[in-house]
Amino acid sequence: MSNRDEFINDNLGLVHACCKRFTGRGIEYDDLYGAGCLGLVKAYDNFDKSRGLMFSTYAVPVILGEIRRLFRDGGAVKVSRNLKELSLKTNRANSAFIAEHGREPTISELSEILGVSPSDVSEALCAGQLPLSLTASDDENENGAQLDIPVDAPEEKLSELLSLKQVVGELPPNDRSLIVLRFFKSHTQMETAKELGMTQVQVSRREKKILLELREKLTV
Amino acid sequence: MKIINETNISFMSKSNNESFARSVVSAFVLQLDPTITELADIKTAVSEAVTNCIVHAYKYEMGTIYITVRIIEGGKIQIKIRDKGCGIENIHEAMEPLFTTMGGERAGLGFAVMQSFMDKIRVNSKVGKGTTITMEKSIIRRAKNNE
Amino acid sequence: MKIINETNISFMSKSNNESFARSVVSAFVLQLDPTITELADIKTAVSEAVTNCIVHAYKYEMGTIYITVRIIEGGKIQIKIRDKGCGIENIHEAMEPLFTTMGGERAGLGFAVMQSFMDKIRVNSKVGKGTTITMEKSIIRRAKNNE
Amino acid sequence: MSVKISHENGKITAKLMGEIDHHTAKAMREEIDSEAEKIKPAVLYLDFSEVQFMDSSGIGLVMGRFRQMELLGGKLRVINVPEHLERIMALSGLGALGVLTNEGKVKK
Ligand SMILES: Nc1ncnc2c1ncn2[C@@H]1O[C@H](COP(=O)(O)OP(=O)(O)OP(=O)(O)O)[C@@H](O)[C@H]1O
Ligand SMILES: Nc1ncnc2c1ncn2[C@@H]1O[C@H](COP(=O)(O)OP(=O)(O)OP(=O)(O)O)[C@@H](O)[C@H]1O
Ligand SMILES: [Mg+2]
Ligand SMILES: [Mg+2]
Repeated sequence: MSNRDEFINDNLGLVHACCKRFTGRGIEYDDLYGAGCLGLVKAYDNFDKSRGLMFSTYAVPVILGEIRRLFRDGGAVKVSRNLKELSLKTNRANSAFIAEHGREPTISELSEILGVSPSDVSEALCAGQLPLSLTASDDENENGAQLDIPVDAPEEKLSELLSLKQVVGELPPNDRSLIVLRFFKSHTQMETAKELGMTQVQVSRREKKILLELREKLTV
Repeated sequence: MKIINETNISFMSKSNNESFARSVVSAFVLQLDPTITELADIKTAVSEAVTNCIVHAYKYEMGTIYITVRIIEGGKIQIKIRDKGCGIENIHEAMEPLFTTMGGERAGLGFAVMQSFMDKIRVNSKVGKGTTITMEKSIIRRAKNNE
Repeated sequence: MKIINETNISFMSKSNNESFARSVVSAFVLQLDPTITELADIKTAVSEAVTNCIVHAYKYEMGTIYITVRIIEGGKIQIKIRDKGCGIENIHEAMEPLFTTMGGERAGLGFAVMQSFMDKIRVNSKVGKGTTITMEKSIIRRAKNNE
Repeated sequence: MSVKISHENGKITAKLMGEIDHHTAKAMREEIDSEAEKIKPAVLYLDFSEVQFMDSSGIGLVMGRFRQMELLGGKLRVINVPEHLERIMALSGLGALGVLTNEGKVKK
């Protein structure tokens, strides 16, 4: 490593410190960091020791300037980024609310807590949600890929897995009964609950979980 | 059954419209002020139905997918998802969990998920004509917050 | 003019559907990865056109509002907003900034906003038949970000 | 809640929240007007700092309050217009009415 690289490396902490001030404002950390590093390099290259200034005193404003430029350069912030950040915040606010009130907040309650409109909350949730549908997962994080490139499915492994007995058989006994009762014997959630000594709500929750897990197993 | 509000949407059977379909339905359902979980359930069910239109109904061609969302008096949501694709030969069989005509790629859980995540689901289909899935879910009305 | 993607939406002329209309259009436009500013411009223009349908076209009745959104090759968005309401007698006059037939709470700036926030706007209207607003905007394609 | 109203020394501040369109403007208008009629303030401040979106209905709201305050013999001031609303505010020509101020300008 050259002197320059080494020096810059040693001072990356300055960049992190500067970036922290700008998180949660629509630009992702990586990009803040990228701009900050650019600022650090500029600061190094233009630093004039003879003026008797500490490097950090000189560098911080340069780094901050580079980061601020990201915000100034056009509302060039992508909606997709903003939504992803908002979706993280929304999920955090949701958990915090549940912890405090013992129930889930409604979207309008979340919107008040977060200070954004209900439609923004919903858009953020859509942008941040990991889609459960198989094909959807291909395009969600990309900005609208036009072509759906089929995932090269490991056919043999899948067809093995797909043997119904095996997959359902792998479930813990209770889950297995639940699935068999609900879907192979077409019992209602109420009936299933009675037979398994659970409440209908428990059956409903459990069933969703199992279905999602099964799906994951089947689509590895 | 009084309809309070209704929207109709149609779009091309491209897979990048799956997320669009979820967004539209959530945006409309917002007026009932659901929780994240209720919204996620509905989105998941919509996603399954729309994916089925894309990968099964219009397997070999580009087609149009039609969605109607209705808000029914009392806080019920009705969602119809319709295609003019190949149709389903045996609906009962298709709805069996793990049944799929696309082994190797698909799990055969789409209908099971729709059933489990929504209160009600009805399937109408005619081979060569297309399929309509009608799903319903009630949103729990909470003490109206002070708006 | 190659159409890459298209959606059609219709909904009732209720005022709480204004925000729904904005959400739908933005959900569709999202596939072009717009900036916050670009999207806000589009939402504002859509809001103006939809509000006009509700407060002017269907002033005395409940009607249906139709929106078509198209993504055109090259990153252009075309939005058509149509009503079957009363129509506009004098389009030139209606488009003048500050012209309004509903003094009081309305500013008469709807068309001015649409013109200023979109690249292009065309108005078609027939008294007693309805009005169609067609607007276009190009989304600037930036160097693909490293996502 | 779409508007938060507070008053002090015969001045009302109405903090508008969320999105202002034709649908939401109605409730905002009613709340502000009933308070203004009760108090007859010397100044009504419309605080836009928490507004995420507005279309021309927001301008109508301001112009309507401007007239209302003239009737009540008070003044109207629009404060804290965030950057993302500057363009539409500029389009409105509200600047010419002298109601737009730079008081407590915030960046969004
Ligand atoms: N809209 C449709 N048009 C034609 N056939 C359909 C349609 N929807 C479902 N089917 C048929 O029903 C079968 C079962 O559908 P289901 O959604 O349960 O499973 P899948 O789509 O095969 O797999 P998964 O949904 O788990 O990815 C499909 O394999 C297909 O043959
Ligand atoms: N879809 C429509 N159907 C019938 N008349 C319309 C329609 N859109 C606009 N108009 C007429 O054109 C006039 C100008 O419309 P514009 O949107 O510019 O102003 P406005 O709606 O009156 O006020 P603002 O939009 O500022 O609230 C309206 O007052 C109305 O008479
Ligand atoms: Mg499926
Ligand atoms: Mg108007």
